Parts: sequence; structure tokens; C-alpha cells
Amino acid sequence: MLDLILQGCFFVVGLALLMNLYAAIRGPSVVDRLLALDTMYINSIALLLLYGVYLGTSLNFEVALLIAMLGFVSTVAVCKFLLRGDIIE
Amino acid sequence: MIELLFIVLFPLIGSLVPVLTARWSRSYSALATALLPLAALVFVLQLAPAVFSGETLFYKLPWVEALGLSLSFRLDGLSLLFLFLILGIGLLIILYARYYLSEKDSMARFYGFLMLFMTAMLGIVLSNNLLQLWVFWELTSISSFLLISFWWHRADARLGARMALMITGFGGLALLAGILLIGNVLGSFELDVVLSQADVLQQHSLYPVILILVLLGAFTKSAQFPFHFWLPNAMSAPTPVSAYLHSATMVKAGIFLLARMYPLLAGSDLWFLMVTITGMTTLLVGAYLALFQHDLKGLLAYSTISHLGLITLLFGLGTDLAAVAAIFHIINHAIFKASLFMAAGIIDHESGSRDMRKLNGLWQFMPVTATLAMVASASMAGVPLLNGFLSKEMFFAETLHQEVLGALSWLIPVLATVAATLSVAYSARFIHDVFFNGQPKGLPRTPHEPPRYMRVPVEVLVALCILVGLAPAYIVGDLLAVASTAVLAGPLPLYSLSIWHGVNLPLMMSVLALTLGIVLYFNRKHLFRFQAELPELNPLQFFEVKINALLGFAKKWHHRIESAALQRYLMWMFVIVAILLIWPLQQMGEFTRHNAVQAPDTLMFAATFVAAIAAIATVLCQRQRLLSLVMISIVGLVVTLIFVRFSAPDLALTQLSVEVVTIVLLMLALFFLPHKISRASNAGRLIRDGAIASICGVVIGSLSYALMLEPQQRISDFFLANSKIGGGGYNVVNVILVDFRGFDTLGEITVLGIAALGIFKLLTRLPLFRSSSDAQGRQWALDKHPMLLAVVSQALLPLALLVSVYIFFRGHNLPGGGFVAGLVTAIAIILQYVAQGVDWVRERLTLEYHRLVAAGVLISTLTGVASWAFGRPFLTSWFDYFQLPLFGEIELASAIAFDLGVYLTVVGATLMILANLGKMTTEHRPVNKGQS
Amino acid sequence: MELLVAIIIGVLTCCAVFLILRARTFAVMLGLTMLSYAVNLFIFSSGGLKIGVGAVLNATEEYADPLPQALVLTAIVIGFAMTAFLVVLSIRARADLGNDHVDGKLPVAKNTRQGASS
Amino acid sequence: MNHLIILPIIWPLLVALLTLLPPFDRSLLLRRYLSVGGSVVLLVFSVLLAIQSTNSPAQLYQLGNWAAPFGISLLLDQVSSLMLCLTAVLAVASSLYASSGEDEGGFFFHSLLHFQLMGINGAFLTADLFNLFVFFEVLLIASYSLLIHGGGKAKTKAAVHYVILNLVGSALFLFALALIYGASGTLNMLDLGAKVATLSDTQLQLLQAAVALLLVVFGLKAAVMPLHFWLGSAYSSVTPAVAALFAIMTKVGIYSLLRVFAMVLQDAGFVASWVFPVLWWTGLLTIVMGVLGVLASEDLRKIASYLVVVSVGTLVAMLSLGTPESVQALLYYLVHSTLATAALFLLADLIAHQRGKAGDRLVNGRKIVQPVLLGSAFIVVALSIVGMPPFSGFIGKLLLLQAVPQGEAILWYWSALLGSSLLLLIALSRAGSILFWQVAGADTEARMAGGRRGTALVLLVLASPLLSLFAGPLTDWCQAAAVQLQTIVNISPGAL
Amino acid sequence: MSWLEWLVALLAVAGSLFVLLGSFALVKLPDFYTRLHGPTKATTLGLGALVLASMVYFNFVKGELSLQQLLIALFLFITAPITAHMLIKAALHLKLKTSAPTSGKQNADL
Amino acid sequence: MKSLKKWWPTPVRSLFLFLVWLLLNNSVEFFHLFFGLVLAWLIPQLIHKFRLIQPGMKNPGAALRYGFMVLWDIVVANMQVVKLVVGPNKNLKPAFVKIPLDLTDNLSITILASTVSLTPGTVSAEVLPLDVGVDEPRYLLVHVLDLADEAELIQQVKQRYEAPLKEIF
Ligand code: NA
Ligand code: NA
Repeated sequence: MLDLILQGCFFVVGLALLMNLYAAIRGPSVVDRLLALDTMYINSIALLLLYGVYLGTSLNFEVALLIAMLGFVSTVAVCKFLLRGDIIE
Repeated sequence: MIELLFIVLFPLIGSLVPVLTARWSRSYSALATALLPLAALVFVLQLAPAVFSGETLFYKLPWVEALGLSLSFRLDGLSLLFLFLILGIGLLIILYARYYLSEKDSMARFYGFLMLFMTAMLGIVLSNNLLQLWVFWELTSISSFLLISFWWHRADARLGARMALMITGFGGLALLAGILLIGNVLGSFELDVVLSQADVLQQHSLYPVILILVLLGAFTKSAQFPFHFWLPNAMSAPTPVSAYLHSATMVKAGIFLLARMYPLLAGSDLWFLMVTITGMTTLLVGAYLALFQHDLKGLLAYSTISHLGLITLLFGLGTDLAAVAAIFHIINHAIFKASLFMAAGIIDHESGSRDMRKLNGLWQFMPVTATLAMVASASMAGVPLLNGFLSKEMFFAETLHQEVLGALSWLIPVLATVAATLSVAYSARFIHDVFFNGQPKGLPRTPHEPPRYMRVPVEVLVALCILVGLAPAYIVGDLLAVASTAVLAGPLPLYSLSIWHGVNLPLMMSVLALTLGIVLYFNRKHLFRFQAELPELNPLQFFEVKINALLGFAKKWHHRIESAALQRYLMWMFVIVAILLIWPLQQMGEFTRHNAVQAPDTLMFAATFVAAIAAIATVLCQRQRLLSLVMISIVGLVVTLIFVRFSAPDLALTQLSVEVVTIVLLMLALFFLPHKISRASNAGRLIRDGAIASICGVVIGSLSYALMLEPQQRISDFFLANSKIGGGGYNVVNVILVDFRGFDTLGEITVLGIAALGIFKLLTRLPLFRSSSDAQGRQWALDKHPMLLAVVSQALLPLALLVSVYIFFRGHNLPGGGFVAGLVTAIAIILQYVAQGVDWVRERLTLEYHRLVAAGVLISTLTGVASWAFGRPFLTSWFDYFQLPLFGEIELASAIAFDLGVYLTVVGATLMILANLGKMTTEHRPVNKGQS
Repeated sequence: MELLVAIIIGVLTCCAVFLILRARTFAVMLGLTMLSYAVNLFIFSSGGLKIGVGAVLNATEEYADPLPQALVLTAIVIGFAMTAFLVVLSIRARADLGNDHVDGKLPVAKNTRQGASS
Repeated sequence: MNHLIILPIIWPLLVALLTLLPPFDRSLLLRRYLSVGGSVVLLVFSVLLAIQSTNSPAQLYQLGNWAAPFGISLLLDQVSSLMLCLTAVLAVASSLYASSGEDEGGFFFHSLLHFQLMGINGAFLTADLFNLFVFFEVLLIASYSLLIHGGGKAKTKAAVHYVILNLVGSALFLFALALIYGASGTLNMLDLGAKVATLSDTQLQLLQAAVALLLVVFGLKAAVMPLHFWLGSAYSSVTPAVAALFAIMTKVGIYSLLRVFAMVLQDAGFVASWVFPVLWWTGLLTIVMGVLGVLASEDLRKIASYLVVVSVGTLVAMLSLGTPESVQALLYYLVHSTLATAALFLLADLIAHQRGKAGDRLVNGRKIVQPVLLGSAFIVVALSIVGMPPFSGFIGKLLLLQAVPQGEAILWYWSALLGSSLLLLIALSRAGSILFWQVAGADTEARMAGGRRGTALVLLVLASPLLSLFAGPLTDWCQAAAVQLQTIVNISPGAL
Repeated sequence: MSWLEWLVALLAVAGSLFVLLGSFALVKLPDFYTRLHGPTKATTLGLGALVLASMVYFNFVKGELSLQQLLIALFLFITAPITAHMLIKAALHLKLKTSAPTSGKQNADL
Repeated sequence: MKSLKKWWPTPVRSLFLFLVWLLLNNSVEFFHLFFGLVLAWLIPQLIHKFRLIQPGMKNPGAALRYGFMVLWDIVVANMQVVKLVVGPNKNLKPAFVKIPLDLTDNLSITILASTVSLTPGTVSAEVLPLDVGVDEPRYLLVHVLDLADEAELIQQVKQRYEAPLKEIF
């Protein structure tokens, strides 16, 4: 039963991912797309958490943790790029 | 018979003597140079009696057995004859050159090259191995190149030398092919083995090819038509060189080869035809052209060509007597031509010109030299009582006793007479035009007799002309006999070397030729006029034009093929890949289904869809660069998720962290690259590239599908079984990385370290190219380091470090490890750079990154080296468990030290790359304000 | 599953090749990055696809083939080093040669409004 | 346990790392001593290994003490030890030459040089295909960095092409490795060789796909037509010491082809049926391309670069014959041609520096200050390359010519080899004639090739007569190496 | 299914729905500034719920100690506002259009 | 006390790290406790130069209360957002609002801005003016998804979030 519900959750999060993809493709601005990408990172974390429960393994939590950390860095870097061109100055 | 080796070796060592004695006086230096060849001659004389008594002497030193190449010498009659010519005339040339060369000319260089050349010639005639013969053969080409170009400041000398080298080099290669084929057919290169197998060879289907190749070698060397033109242009060499190379040696090497191979190759119809016709043509062409030369040496050069043709013709006739005549003429020609060249050199040297239109009436100025030259040219013309007459007489006789051309055989004596007539005419010109015929015109200086000893060589040779002419049997009879025996490899025919054979047809031909020749000379105007109307062909110019045409052709095609367009090269590469891959794929046919195929699920469908769309979007917006970067990040994210999905968390971690660094890097790059570019490719190219890309995609995709369906028989079970017991870790992937295949990892971090060093190199003295506004022309924002970001970043730093320590230590047993830990650390520091700027970080982090990199790799390496101390191979791991109070069981493993190296390298390298790139941009950043 | 992964690999390869065949260094970099994704998946899939079984001992009943995973890890790192070098090289090329064309010079004529000065 | 086997990899790595650490990273002089000394020591190691490998069976070195095929193995046989010696000789010459100023043209020269050596030696020693990939990458990344040493537009331009092509090549290599592992379940060369016979049809097809990719990868590295385009601009733009070292780089490709096709897969039917024919024809075409390049070149360095292409074609075509004789000839010729082209690169630099503005371009220039040294060196090298006696080239060419079996092959190979010899003779005599003899302008003070530069040049140039003089034992050695190479696979890894 | 499992299920469903909501906001809302609210809030909350679900599951259903998920939440709560801040800064810098009824544009200097 | 400060300059941060370490390892074994202590001490030492000068926490209890309040607000805020997102776009009344700040130190401003971003319909866009340490008053520019009354919003932020923050630091 839990598995079934979790599969439903996968479907929901998968749908969210597709919406992000749509947003990323649609834009219209770069920042919109960047926002979509960042959301995608976070949704991926959601997916990993669900997947962990589904498989009953915590092997993937570090991946989720890193996505949280690194997604932040890359989004910030792109923003910095948009603002200043030079991300390390 | 080690003396045979010495005969060659001494002059070789002799080539160093003039270099070593360069500081001595010229006479002493020349004398010293002459000593070693003289010694060689002594050896020859010492060995001569044995040869005269019919022996053949051998000496062999192994060299390259794999090739069948040995230093194998043989001394028979033919070799002996040539040894006398080479060494005898060579010594005279040394004497002559002492006076000929001016103070400006480097004697060391001249004598050095001359000795080298002499060595090469001696090597040829003494060779008992065909490959060895070829080696020395090529050496003559090389050393003659150096001699001909002795006065390299003159363009004609340079070009003439190159032309000679090219022609003889070509012949040399043909000869090599011929020799190798002989070796293939007969199984040996040793002459004493080979020469006795004429039947085998001539029956073989390759015989015609071999014959043609060998003859090409011989003909190019001995300047036979149509390869004759290099010889006159080699006359830009100093005269001693011409006297040596073009009388007794270089060109005679070709003749020697004919004589040497005579027992092996001669006797067939093909031989008759090719050698006879070539010889006859050369004889005529040379004699005819000699008549029109205004240059003294030019005349002699064409005369040489003509006489070489004569000798070749004689070998072509194929009768034993003709061969004897040929050998006799080799001797005679060498003697009179060497003396003539030297005489011409004296004239040139003392009068400053070689132009026969200027040289007139020299008899008054240098009567002795004139007399000598006249005798020698009379010999060349075939005047009785001189040596030239004798061999020419034999030649005439032989032209009458052949049936080479069948019904047309009568042509040969007729043409021979014509050639003799021409020869008389040019000899007459040499005598009359130079020594008589009025007064000199416009000579640079007043001619006079040369220094005493400069004339000695000429005197010696002219004396020989007369002596041989008068008493042939006494002087050269034995030599001719042993030489002929060697050539014929059998009993000698009956011949007589007397000067009078009665009134016979050959004598009539001689008389006719002499008479007609004189007549022709005095009526030469008509002939000159006729010749003047023919188009002038300057071989040097011709050669240059042809070479330039060749280079032009090469350039055209080279540039057509190598267009310096990377896209084309890459296209080729992918096309080749596609072609090479489609074939095995097609063979596979339907994919066999060994493996259970797993049913796809929604998530995987979604992932496929997202990845595909994002990849295509990356392609579509590749000209809006930031966008494409966003799109490719999506692809990267999906790939990460796929790794998670299929149970590879280590991969996901690594992929993710690498991707972030890559994105940061690409963004740094974007700052310098144009943000938006216009469409560069036309529709045709897009379609073409699309097609290639699609094929590659389909091929690779299919291969991967086929691969996934293959049954698995892998070595991995070993890793699973030994990871814990042998490597001390539960995470098999990590144990493979730091232990089973730790060597790969060492290489991998080395690559990373080198990349960092290389990038640092690339960034030094980078002439910057920057934009003060973005793609839309908008000024950059003023807020360099947003405050909120700065605060949060520094708060994240300890957290990130803690996480990286955690990831580092758990790596051995759970997903993680030094690499990911290093990247997390590096990214956390990079975040500081982004949030606070280069200067801020530099104040707080005073690390030399290259040292960090080096230290990292060094730690890993030394971990590996440490196992030597325990007598184990490099990188043998060690781990153990310790019970400590409170702590419980603790595992210590060498893998941790290894992984620490990995960690440090990754941190060092990543920071070295990113921070330096960032630093670079900051240091030179122009002030934003005040720019339009 | 296998087919879907193969399709992803195929599509990535296709897009990567197309990008690599472009004239600007940036597109080529993107292409190479994408090609390395494809390569990594390709190597990874050569070990067969396993769901829910890692390569960590005792964590699961069955194990995935760890070797391809280790190989991919090495490949990722090396690919990263190489990409980094190429990125900086292309910056250098832009600075030295004044444009970002892979041949160091823009094709003549046609569009003169090209982004040499962006 | 014979740790000497791994020293040709570890030693240069240690030297390279030391140059980056204090006190060496502070003092150029110390770095030079370390670098040249390190190269000499490397040469000693290599010679010791060569002596060890002579007349003894091949040895495996099991890294991490894991048995083959599970751990990575290094394989020392006569072929690999020959390549090690060759590399070390180049290393000595290159480090010595660079130590007279070239190493000041950018950071980390000596480190990169030794990293490069590590990569090359690793590629020669490893018996593991994935490890081969790793060492390829080590040598490539080092070569990228060395390529741009000294700076300048030409280098940057060449580097962009070189790097991109090689990155694609690396990706293809990985595809191939995955296919090999997927098809055979192993990465160890000897193990793979033993397993080929047991593979199913589909697995063989997959292996063939891998082989096809490997052909492209190694072909690219070796610069086989039409994958040779990168070479001309890359080799002619690098600094001389780097060029001299790069002379071995294409040979790494040849060596890999040799290992994989003449050793590992020698019994696989498809090698004879299509791999060798492909190599044969591309090899011959490569000769043509190289000769065209030589004739079209306007400077000596370009000529030297295309001479590399010619030698590659010559070797690849020979390789495809697959007989012990051909491998023997190949080995000898490989050594000869590598040293000769390396010498030519150094020589081109010395000539260029003495001819004023004309440099090494084939136009009138200033008179060369040291005509005897440079002229003799040029003659030796040119004759060597053309294949004229008495220097090593002719022995090499004779071996090659004789290794071709009777039949149609003779016609093609002999024509290609002899024809190329003639055209090279024309080109080199023209080049020499212009460079040394077409003098214009006043004599000036020019950089003399003394000390380190001269020694490095002489070291490489002298190799040619020595190779020729000792051709007897050397060719015997090459023969033994060839035989050993082709019999290793029949011995199981455990027996080594 | 035990009530704990039901709790897990409830949290998972709620979390997923919030995640979906965040993405839906992204697609649906009229301009960048409004869209930004979706991911910053809904998604973050959704993730918080999922973290809880995961923790309940591992700690109580499976009975293993598992607290790492908290870190994920911690990280997100720290970084999400900054991400949003940087994004909106960039949007303001690029002067992205606001939807028609937005007031106070002069405050943002648009 | 002073020497403790010298050897352990950032006790709060260390405590935080120590807890995180235990969270990461899911364990309270001695081994992890020990390492956690070592790391909690070592890491702040290693990077102490990177620390921005910040006021110490005056009232940890208030901080805890503040944290729970924010968490609750996040949940509540999201309920509102659900309504806004699902409802028709034309009902939205987006706005940019400037909130004047009494806070002066960067840390508390950052926390305030973050809180604002996570809670009801607001996202912090900018802290104005940009330069730190100038005399003129600073503002927080926020974007509001659905603005009912500007003054009320400002009031709410200042009361609910800024005031407790002033207590904490
Ligand atoms: Na910067
Ligand atoms: Na006259």
C-alpha cells in the first residue's frame, strides 16, 4: 500500500519535473529558466527522498545533500554572471 | 685478407687527415692526405701478384645478418683494375688539387670529401655483397654531391649538385630494388653465390624487372641517355673533381656495375636490346652535343658521355671480345680523359676562362701544356699509336661482328663510324680552337705555364697514353686479361693487343672517321647554324622548373586536403567512426535477448523525455550561450538521477559535483566569449551535420542496447568477494578506486594536477579581451558582492567542510571518498570567491595551489611506494583493526592515506583552476564607470 | 528500461556530435561535455542495469557490477580535467586570436556582423 | 618482486612532483639539475630493464599485489623496454636542450616534461586497457600543456585543434573500453587475448565495434591518414625541446596498434580480414600525405613534422603485415625514425636562430655561424631520414623492404617507400641547399649552439651512426622482441 | 499498514503535492517575480514534509537511526531565500517586465 | 574564561558543527563524539580568517522561539500561497514594497531577509542602499505576491520578525 502511494508520489513529482522542463523551455527570460532549473534541483531532492523511502535505503541521502549544496552554488553563480559577468572578482 | 678491409678503411680514415692537418701548410697537408691512399695502393700492389696468378681474394666481416648484409670484400681482376684507376688517378688528383685550389678554398673540406668519395669508390669495386655494393654506391652519390657543390656560393653549383644527386639517387633506389629482388630470387646477396646462378635468375619471371632496375642504376650513374644531362651540369665543380669523377670513378661506377653483373645478367635478348640501344644513343648524342660546347669542360663532359655510351654499347653487344674491348676502353678513357680535364683545369686556372670563343692561340703561352693536351685529345680522337686508337679499333671490329638488330645490324658499324667522326671533330676543335686559331680574346689575365708540379699529373697520364698506345700488351696486357677473366667468368677469347692488325675494315673505318672528322670540324659553321635553330634547352632551368612544378603540385594538393578547418577533420572522424561501426552492427542483426529486459516505468520515461528535450534544447539554443548552459545542466541533472536510479550513488555524487564545477568554469569562460553569435552555418551544412550526428547517435545507442543485453561473465565477482577481506572496505566501488585499480586513480589525479598546471600556464600573460556590458549592451550591476550571499556563504563554509570530512571518511564503506570530498571543499571555497571576491579570499587563504597539488599526488604516490618496504608491489594496500578503550574497534588503512592524496589534489587543482581564472579577470578589470 | 537508457545515450551522442561539429569553441565545449555524459552512461550500462542493488557490501542482497562504476568515476574526473583545460584554452584562443572560431579565424564575407566584439 | 619495472612510471612522477615543491619550485637552476639528472636516471633504469628483458621471458608486475586479470598489470617485454629506452634518450636530449633557456618561456616546463614521460612510459608498460586510457590521458594533458609552452598565436591555434580532436578521441576510447569489457568481461590485455577464442558471435561483433573505435583512437594518436591533420601545425609550432620529445608521441599510437593487433588480437579472425587491410591502405596513403606535406612545407620544422607523418605511414603499413619479420623491421625503423626526427627538430631550431629573420624558412638568410657542426648534423639526419647509407635509415628501410612478403604487396610497399625516399631526397637536398648555402645579408652575432644545446643535438645525431654500426646486434634484438611479442599471449598470465 | 506508515504516506503525499504546486506556480503565474514565490515557498515546504516522511519512515517504521535528512532541510532553509534573492536581483538588473497590476515599481527602480 | 575564549573562540558555531556531525553520522558512539569534538574545534580554527565580524548571540532562547515561529509561519504562508496559485491570476495584486530597517548588522539583516523570503507571499529582493556602514537608513525591498495593505505588511514584518531579531543579537 505504502509502495503504491509512493508510486503515486513519484508520478506527482515526475509531473512537477515535467512542468519545470516546460518552464525551462518556455522561459521567456534567462532568469525564468534559471529558476526552473533551480526548482528542478530541489524537486530532484524530493524525488531522492521518496526513492529512499521506497527502497528503504539511505544510500542516496548524500546525493540529495550535495544537490542541495551544489544546486545553490551553481544557481548563485549564474545569477552572479548575469549581474556582473564575472563570477569571481 | 684483412688488407682488403684496410684498402677501404685507410682512405676513410684519410678523410679525417686533412681536417686534422688543416693548420699545416698546404703542401704538408696535401702530402699527409696522400699518405693513407698511398698506403692503400701499397696494399693493392702487395696483393696484385696473387690476383695476376688467377686468385680471387676474400675478406668478410659480419654486420647485419638479418639483412644478409655483411662487410664482404672480394679482390679479383676487375676490382684490381679499378683499384689501380681509383688510387692511381686519385693520388695524381691530390697533387694536382694542391695547386689548383686557391687560398680561399678550404683544403680540408675538399680533401675530406675527396677521400670520402675515394672510399666509396673503393668500396664499390671491392664489394662481394650486393647490398654492400649498394651502400658504397649511394655513398658515391652523396660524396659527389658534396664535391660538386664545393663552391656552394654559386647557384649553378648548388643546382647542379642537387640534380646529380636526384638522378643518381633515383638510380640508386632502382638498383636497390633490383638487388633486393635478386636476393629474393637467389636467396643471397653474396656475389660469389649470386654470380654463379645466372641460369636460375634469367629463367625467373622477375628477370626483366630485375634487369631494368639494375640497368636504371647503372645508366643513371654512368650518365647514359636520357639520364645524361646531370653530368655536364656537374662541371661547376672544381676541375680536380671533374677530372676524378668523370674520368675514372663516379661515372665508371655505372660501367663497373655493368661489368660486375655481366656474368649474371648479360646474355639475354633483353640485355642486348636495352644496353646496345642505350649505349649507341648515348654515344651519338654525347658526341654530337660535345661539338657545340663552348665551355672547355662542357666539351669534355659530353665527350665523356659519348665514351661511356661506347663502353655501354660494347657490353651490350654481348660477345666476349666486346667485353674485353669495353674493359680496355675503360682504362684508356680514364687515362686520356683525366689528363684532358686536368689540362683544361690548367688552362682555366692560368687564363681565367674556359670559353673556347675567348681562348685562342694558347700554344704561344703554354707550349708544354698544349702539347700534353694535344696528345691526350688525339688519343680521344682515336689517332693511331695512342691508347685510344687501340680500343676504338677493337670497338669497330666488334660492331661488325654482331647481329643484335637482326636485319638492321649493319646500322651499328655505320653509326659507330658517325660517332667516331663526331669525336674526331670535337677533338680537333679542342686542339685547334684553343691552342691555335689566332689570338685570345678578352681573357681576364695573360696565360702562362702552370706551377711545375701541377703539370706532373698530366705528364704522367699522357706518358701512359703513349706507352699503352705503343706497347699495350706489355703495359696493360696482364691487367686487361685478369679483369676480362673476372668479367667473363670464364676463359678469355683470343685477342691480340698489337698496334697493327693489317689493313682491315676497322682500320678503314678509323681512317674514314679521322678524315671526315677533320672535314667536319672545318665546316662546322653550317652545323652550328643548324644547331642554333633548335630550341635551346637549359637542363638546369629545366630541372628547376620541374622541381618547382612538383612543389607547386604538392602545395596545391596539400592545401586542398589539409584545409586547416577543424570542422572538416572532425566530420571525417565521425564519418569514419560511423562507417567502421555500422558494419559490425549490421552483422549483429537482431539483438539476442539473453538478459531479462526490465520493464520501463514512468519515472524512466519522464527522465528519458526530460534528457532528450533538454539535450535538443541545448543544441537549439547553442547560440544563446547562457541558455544552452542552463539546458545542459538539466541534462547533467538527469544523468545524475539515472545513476541514482540504477544503484550508483558514487557516480551520482561525483557527476554532480563535477558538473557544478564545470558550469562555474563555463560561466567564467562565457565572460570572455561572445554571448550571442549569428548563424554561421548554412542549411546544407546543418543537414549534413545533422545526418552524421544522427547516424552516430543511432549507432552508439544500438551498441549500448546490444551491450546491455549481453550475458555477463565478468571479473567483478572477484571484487565483490575480496573487497572486504582484501581491501578492508564495504564500498566495492571505492575499494576498486583506491585499491584494486588504485593505479588508475593515481593516474587520474595526476591528470587533474597536470590540467591545473596547464591551465595556470594558459592564463599567464593572457591578453584580456573583455566586455564592460552584457550581450544586450547593458552595463553590469554595481553590487559586486551581495551582502546576503556573503553572509550565508561564510556560514556555509564550516558546514561544507564538515560534510566533506564526513564524505571523505565514509568513502571506504559507503558512497563518497576523497574525490567528492575534495570537490565539496573546493566548491565551498569557490563559493567564498564568488561571494567575497578574489582579494578577500587571498588575504585569508595563502596557499600555493601548485604545491597543494604536488603534495596531494606525492602523498598518494608515497603510499604506493611504502609497500616496497614490505616487499610488496606498488600500491599494495594495508589495513588492520585495532581495539582501543572507549573507541572500540578502529580500522586503519593505507587507503585512507591514498585517498587523502586524492583529496588534496582535487582541492588544489580545482582551486588552482578556478581561483586563478577568477584572479586573472579581476586584476585587469577596467573601471566600470565612465564607459559608454 | 534498457531501451530507454539506450535511447538517452543515442540522443545525447547525436546532440553531442552535432554540437562538436559547430564552428565556435563554446558549442564544441558543450558538445564534449554532453558526449562525456553519453560516454559515462555507456560505460555504466555496459555493466547491466540494476535497480535497488548498490555496490556496497551487506547493504543489499544482490550487487551491481562495481567495475564499470569505478571506470566511470575515473572517466568523469579525467573528462573534467580535459574540459577545464579546453575551456581555458578557448578563452586563451579568444584572447590571442580575437574570435572564438575553432580555426582561429572567422569565415570571410557573408555575415560580417559576427560577434567578434560582442 | 622486481620493482624496477614500475620505476619508469614512478620516477618521472616523483621528479615532476619534486619540481613543484620547495626548494625546487623556487630555483630554476635546481629544477634544471633535477630534470636533467632525472632524465639520465630514467635512462639508466630503462637500460637496466632492457638488459633484464633480453633473453628472458616477459614479466608481469601486479599492482597492489592483486592477481591478473583483477588488478592492473604492467608488462615488461623486449618491446616495451625498447620503447622505454627510446623515450629516455629523448628525455635526456629534451631536458638538456630546454635547460638552456627554453624552459623560461612559461611555467612548469620541467614538471610537465616529466609528467609527459610518466604518461608515455605508462602507456608502454601497462597491460591493462583501461589503464592504457589513463596513461594516454596523462600524456595528452601533459602534451597539451607543453604544446602551449612559450605562448604565441600559432601554438594556441594548433592547440585548439589538437585538444578538441583528442578529446573526441578519448571519448571514443571510452566507448571502445566499455564495449570490450561488456563483450569479454575483462580489461587485461593478456586475459582478453586468451578469451577471444571463447567469445560468442555477438560478443565478437561487439569486440569488432570496439576494435573499430580503437583503430580511430590509435590512428588519431599515431596520425594515420585521414586523422593526421592535427600534426603538421601542432608539431611545427611547439618549442624545439618539446618537439623533440613529441617525436615519440605518434609512436605511442603505433605501439598501441602493435600491442592490440599484433599481440592481443593476433588470433582474432577479423583482424586479418579487415583490420590489417584497413591499416595497410591507410598506411600507404599516409605516406603519400606525409610526402605531400614535406614537399609543400616552407620551413624546416614543418618538413620535420611531415616527416613524422611519413614515418607513421611507413610503420603502420608494415604493422599490418603482422609477421615477425615485419615487427622486427618496424621496431628498428621506429627507433631510428624517432631519433632522427627529434634531432631534426632541434637542428631546425639551431639553424633558425643563426639565420636571422629568415629563421628556418626556406628563403635566403644569413650565413650560419657554425656550418661544420650544423651542416654535418643536417647531412647525417637528412641521409638517415631519406634512408641513404651509411646511417641508420638505410638499415631500417632495407629491413622494411625485405619484410614485405612476395606478391602484390611488394609492388605497393616498395613503390611507396622508394618513391617517398626519392621525393624526400629532393625535398631535403633543396632545404639543406637553401638553408646552408643561399646566403644573404651580413654576418651577425648569432646564438651559438654550445654546451647544453650542442650536447643534446649531438646525442641525438650520433644515435644514427651508432644504430647503423651496431645494427647487427640491434636487429637480432628486435627480432627476439618481435617473436616474444607474438608468443606472449599463448602464455597464461599466471605463468609469467 | 500501521498508523506510522499512514503518517509517512500522508507526509509524502502532502510533500509531493506542495512540490507540484511549486512547479505549477512556475508554469502558471504571470511574470517572473510572481513565479519566484512558488519554488521558494511551496517547494521548500514540500521538501520539509518529505524530509519528515523520510525521517518517520526510517526512525520509526524501519527503526534505524537516520537524522541526515534534517541536514538536507537545514541546507534548503538556509539557501532557498538566498537563491531567490540572487534570482530576483538578476531579474531586477535585467529589468524583467512585471505583470500589469504590479504596484510599487518605482521602489524597484523599474 | 578568557583563555577558554582564546582556545575556543566560537562555541556556538562549534556546538552547531558538533550537532551536525552527529546528525551526519547518525550516531552517538564515542568514536563519533570524539571526532565530532575534534572537528567542531578544528574547523572553526582552520577557517577563522573567513569569519565575518558578527555580533554574538545574546539570547539563545529567543532564537529558538524565533525558529519555531518561522517554521509555523512557513506552513501558514504556504496555505495562502496555495490559494493564490490555484486561483485566477487576475486576482493577484503583486507589488514591490520598501521596508525600512532598524537592524544594522549584516547577520540579522540576512536572517530577516531570509525569513521574509520563506514566509507569506514575500521575497526579499534587495537590501538598499548597497553599501554597508553608511549613515542613511537601510531598506529591505520585497516583492509581494498579493499585497492587501502596504503599511500593514511593513508593520507585520517589523513586529513579527525584526523585533525578535533585535532581541537575539
Ligand atoms: Na574575476
Ligand atoms: Na677558341
